[in-house]
Amino acid sequence: MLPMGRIDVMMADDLERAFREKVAKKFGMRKGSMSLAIEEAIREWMKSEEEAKGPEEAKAKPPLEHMEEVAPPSVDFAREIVRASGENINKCIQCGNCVASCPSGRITAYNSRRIIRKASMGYKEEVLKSIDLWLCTTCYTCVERCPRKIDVVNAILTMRNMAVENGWMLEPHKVVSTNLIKTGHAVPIDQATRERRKDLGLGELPPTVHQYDGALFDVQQILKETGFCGLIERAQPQKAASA
Amino acid sequence: MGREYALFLGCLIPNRYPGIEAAARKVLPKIGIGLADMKGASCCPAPGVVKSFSRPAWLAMAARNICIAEEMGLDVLTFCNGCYGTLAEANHSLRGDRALRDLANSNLKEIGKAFKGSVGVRHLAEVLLKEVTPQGIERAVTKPLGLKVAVHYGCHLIKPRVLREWVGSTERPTFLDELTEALGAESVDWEDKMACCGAGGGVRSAVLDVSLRMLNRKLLSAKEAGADFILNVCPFCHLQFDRGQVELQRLYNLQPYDMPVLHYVQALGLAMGYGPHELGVDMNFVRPDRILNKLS
Amino acid sequence: MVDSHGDLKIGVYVCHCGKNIADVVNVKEVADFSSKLPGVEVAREYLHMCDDVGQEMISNDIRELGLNRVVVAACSPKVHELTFRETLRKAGLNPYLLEIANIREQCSWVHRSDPDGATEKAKGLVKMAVAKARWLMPLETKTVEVTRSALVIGGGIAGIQAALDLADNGYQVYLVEKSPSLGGRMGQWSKVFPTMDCAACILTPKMVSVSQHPKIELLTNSELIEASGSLGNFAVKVRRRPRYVDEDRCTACGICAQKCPVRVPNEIDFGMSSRKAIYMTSPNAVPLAYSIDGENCLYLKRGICRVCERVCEAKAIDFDQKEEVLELRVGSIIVAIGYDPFDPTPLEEYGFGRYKDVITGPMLERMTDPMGPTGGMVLRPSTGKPPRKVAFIQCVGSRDARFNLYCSRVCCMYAIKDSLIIKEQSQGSDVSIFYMDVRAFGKGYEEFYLRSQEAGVKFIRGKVSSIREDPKTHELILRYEDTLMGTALEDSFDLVVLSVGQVPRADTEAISKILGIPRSVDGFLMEAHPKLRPNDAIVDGIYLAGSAQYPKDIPDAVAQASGAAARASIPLSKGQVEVEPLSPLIDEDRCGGCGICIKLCPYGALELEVRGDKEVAKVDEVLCKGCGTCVAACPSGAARLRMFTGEQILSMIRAGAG
Amino acid sequence: MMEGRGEAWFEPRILGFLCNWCSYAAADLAGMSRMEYPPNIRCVRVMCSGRVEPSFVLEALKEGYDGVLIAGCHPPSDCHYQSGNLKARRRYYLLRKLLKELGINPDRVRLEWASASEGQRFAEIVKDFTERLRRLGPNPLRVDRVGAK
Repeated sequence: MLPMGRIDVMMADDLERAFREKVAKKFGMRKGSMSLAIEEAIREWMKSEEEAKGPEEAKAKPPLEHMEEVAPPSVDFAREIVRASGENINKCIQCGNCVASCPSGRITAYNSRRIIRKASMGYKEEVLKSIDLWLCTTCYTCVERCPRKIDVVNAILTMRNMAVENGWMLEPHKVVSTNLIKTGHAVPIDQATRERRKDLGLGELPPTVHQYDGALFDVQQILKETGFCGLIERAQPQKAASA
Repeated sequence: MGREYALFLGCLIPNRYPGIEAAARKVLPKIGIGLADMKGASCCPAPGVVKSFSRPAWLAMAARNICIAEEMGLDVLTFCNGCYGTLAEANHSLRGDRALRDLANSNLKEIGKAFKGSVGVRHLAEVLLKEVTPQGIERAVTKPLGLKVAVHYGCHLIKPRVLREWVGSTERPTFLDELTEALGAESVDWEDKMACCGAGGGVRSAVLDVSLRMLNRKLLSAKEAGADFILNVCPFCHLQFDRGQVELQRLYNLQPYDMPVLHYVQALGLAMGYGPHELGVDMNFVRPDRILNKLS
Repeated sequence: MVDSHGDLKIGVYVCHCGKNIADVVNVKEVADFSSKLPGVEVAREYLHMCDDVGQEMISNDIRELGLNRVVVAACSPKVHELTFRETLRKAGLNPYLLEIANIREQCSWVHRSDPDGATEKAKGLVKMAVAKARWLMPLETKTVEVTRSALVIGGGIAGIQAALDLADNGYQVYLVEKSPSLGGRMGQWSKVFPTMDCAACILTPKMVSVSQHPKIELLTNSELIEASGSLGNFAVKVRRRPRYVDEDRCTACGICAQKCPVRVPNEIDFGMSSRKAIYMTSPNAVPLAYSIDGENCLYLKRGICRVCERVCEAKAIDFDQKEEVLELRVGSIIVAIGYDPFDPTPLEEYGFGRYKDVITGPMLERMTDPMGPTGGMVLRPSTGKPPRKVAFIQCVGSRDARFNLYCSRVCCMYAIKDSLIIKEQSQGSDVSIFYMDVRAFGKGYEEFYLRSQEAGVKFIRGKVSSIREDPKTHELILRYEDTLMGTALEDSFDLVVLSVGQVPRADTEAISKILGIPRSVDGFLMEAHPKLRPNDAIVDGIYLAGSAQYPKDIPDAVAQASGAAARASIPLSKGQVEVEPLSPLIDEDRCGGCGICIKLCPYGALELEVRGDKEVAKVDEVLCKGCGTCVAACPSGAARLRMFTGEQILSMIRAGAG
Repeated sequence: MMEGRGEAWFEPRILGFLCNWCSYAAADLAGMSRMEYPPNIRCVRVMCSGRVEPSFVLEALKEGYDGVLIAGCHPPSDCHYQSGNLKARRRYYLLRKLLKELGINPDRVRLEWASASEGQRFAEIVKDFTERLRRLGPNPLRVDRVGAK
């Protein structure tokens, strides 16, 4: 069918002249050359507008995957996960039950099935560096429903351990961990709560490590002993981008 | 009558929602649950974060906490799902796996402790269900609530199924509804009842917007079901429901849900005639006025 | 004693079994070691002892070297013991002078990562076998006359086929069926894949053939309660529950059912319809006669009513019928007890039982039957109207480690068939099949799959994670991931069909206990060998047919039934079977007549008999099954189990220790 | 006097009595399924666990085996001969008492059930028994064999 759209435009004379010359050079002095070129110009413009749009709209589009950027698979990666977690992820039949059960996957592009797949195929960096690894809320719904009885959460936690070991950790997590090392509580007391405790007739500090310095020392001892302190120190905090 | 437990507080109850602690200390002894403080206990440690970073550290810290209860000769009682998840699993692994136990004990040796495996770990919901029983709670209630309640179980209370035989069904559990109805309240059916609140697994701390979007669905669904408040048995879910409403409003410019949030011990306190202030109910971000007005 | 050490000539034959043994065990070393054992005349190793060359090697040595004992170190005696006994017999040596050392199943296959350990163990096993061989005695098998009749348990398509084949071969067959009619599961289905012919049209003629066959005695309302004996001569007891209707008089006019006041859920329709307490399972029932269900009949339960008796013009109602126990003697037994559909209630995430419009495949099957609860129309149970959008969920209870790990093999095809039926009934309907893998393995099956794709049935690769019902519209909302698109989705349907698989029938365990035939891990009856003896149960003389062994579709069930019938007819046509000399010998001089053995024997095969001035134990060789419990308990050592004597076992113990 | 814990690493030698119908079939199935277990066991096939005389076990211990496994069909009713397994069980308990009196650790003798479909279970039993015997140390009736391997 012949295109029927029509736009009449007024424009600066010099632009018109330069444009006509360019068109003649490229398409020849035939009928329809101008339309062809103008249409192309409009399309280009539309595309650039599209790309310049806000992040909200851009997010709706699936991310482009550039396979050439993916590091080559490592045969040891899956084996290491199986060893460390005791969870044989190679049993996965890729049914997608976990994804459909996932509260996180319901609102983001997070896809546990794909993580398991990539892991068992050995794409170590892609898995361990991905923000996706940190979108699991450990709700265990997928674990209860998996037809292969794979403890997906256990596998993911193992991969998270491996990520942190490689120094890949999200910034807010480093903060929580530092709190823990300093105070023995992942969420230590704050001034407002001290006041509320008094108001409620509770002691200003709870009878936890907050009250007992010796106990706090013990906890710190354990965190040192198990290598936790060093681990957190070494970790390069990654900015927690939104998913 | 009654039985004493080693009270494990964790972080959020004493350090953010002391009302839950106050309510528990007032209410539980009245229904036969004695509480003894676990002096010097620490973070459980949190299953979503610490266990995600280093399993050995997670296990050793949990072992230390359990050791405190072992020294007291009492079973651990917690009313935080996260603490329950951590301590129950750690206790089970340490009891069953010699290599893990040896590893944890080698870490504990420095501080003069050793895991023996002599105590159990119980969640308050289990104790209420099995020892106090819904009938027992009904007897203790003096002011039946008469409200519509959206009951939220929370994931780590019921899943994974292993180690939690007492739970029964993980898809459609009923025990917390029974315990809630024993307060003279009506447990409403809500579409997203069994969904995760969105806080766990370190998601809330790292990717707040994702966490809040999960929460939003739950709040919407509770509102649609006509619930007067959301009831939980976990301070982390509690925090997510309570503070999350304010954050949602701020981040996404949403109309306030104005959905009050109560931990079971607080709701139990109200039903037993305690005042909202002594239970810390008014210390939430979301004002409880809506339910208090209905109650009076 | 037979151990005539002086002139013992033992031949030891170590098998490579291709690479199965030789890859792990150093067979040469084992053979060298064997050749130095006392009494060993020759020791050889060879690629496949069981092939012609290998057997020839053994017979030659027997003839030329005068061997009088043979030890074969190879696979399990369960595989080739009979083969090598035959080799011995043909070479003129008593077949019981053979001992097998199991160096494959119990050595090379289980110690692959420890070749040295495996080689040491193989040497030990051979040494033990040689030690036992020294004490072997020549034994004679006894031949026993066979009862030339067979028992077939189960009147479904497999049982029907097996019974007809045996009867056509000329043998008397007793066909035992628990329900009042033949037909089984196939009798419940409407159309069958991939041909889409009506099940009744092809099944009914076979049912009628059974009832008219002069060689088949059909026992409906009956079940097996006891069995004893062995290959060639089984004695079984069958309990026949009363039908309370005289089969010969009943004209199947149906007036009784019209008048019967008791309505109960109809199990044939999985409770989707009701039936009366006097009923026929189908208008095609065989025998074509009504039957009274004693559990629900008012007269039988409470002594009132008898309406059926009053209205029956043929005077066929007979409340005086009593339960009877029939004792039958048969030469072989075929077990064709079939399967049950998986009950999806435990998959709470699918809400079966809670949501009316979530049904199972077999329930849908009943709907498509013109004689079924909806007259052949697929309807939403909640509204009684045709569905517009239907989802099939595959692998419900199958390929799911939480329930049954195995694939049920029929669900893909029946879902495809039903999807086509729905498409035919309502052109505009939207049908989706949620699958993990489509398994269309049979003849014409892939073509059938293609047909449904062409008809517009949507195949979505993803396991549905949960179903919830919209409280207002009662639509069912499915959550799933389309794994081929990688997207988590929600969609609503007005009918959801759970493609449930096959599970062992509820009474499988009971039958397995009565017959002494084991079950596999999946609960189905176990075959003697998964590849080479798929029709045989582990006990000789008992054969398996149909889904009692493993999920099967109709062609496979029929093929296996014919196979089982062929297997079962072997002893019947031979007319005689050899009985292994398993029973104990009693040394009458030693026997003190204490009678301990008599109390222990589970078969009552021992009794005291007067011999001169004392009593001694005597064995009834027909009743004895050779367990040896009496031998183990005999305080005077008078009882000796011919193939497992104390000397034999003790010599093995000592040989293995050194 | 009861024996003490073995110090030196050693490979225990185990004698197994397997009934033809269940446990021998289980052992064969373990092979067909290519499961692995340590090669420390040598098995003797008998028709029924009820055939095993206590004197066989005593003889085995005297001959220097470090442990004896008797395996039959699951009680109560899996036995191919109806109740041979129950008789084996009765004898086993008496035998344990006797061993205790003789100063031999009764844990050197083990009674287990494995059905024809439980290849995995059979492999686990052998693994576990080997491990336990390794911890228990060599049979004191034949200590001279310690470290022979």
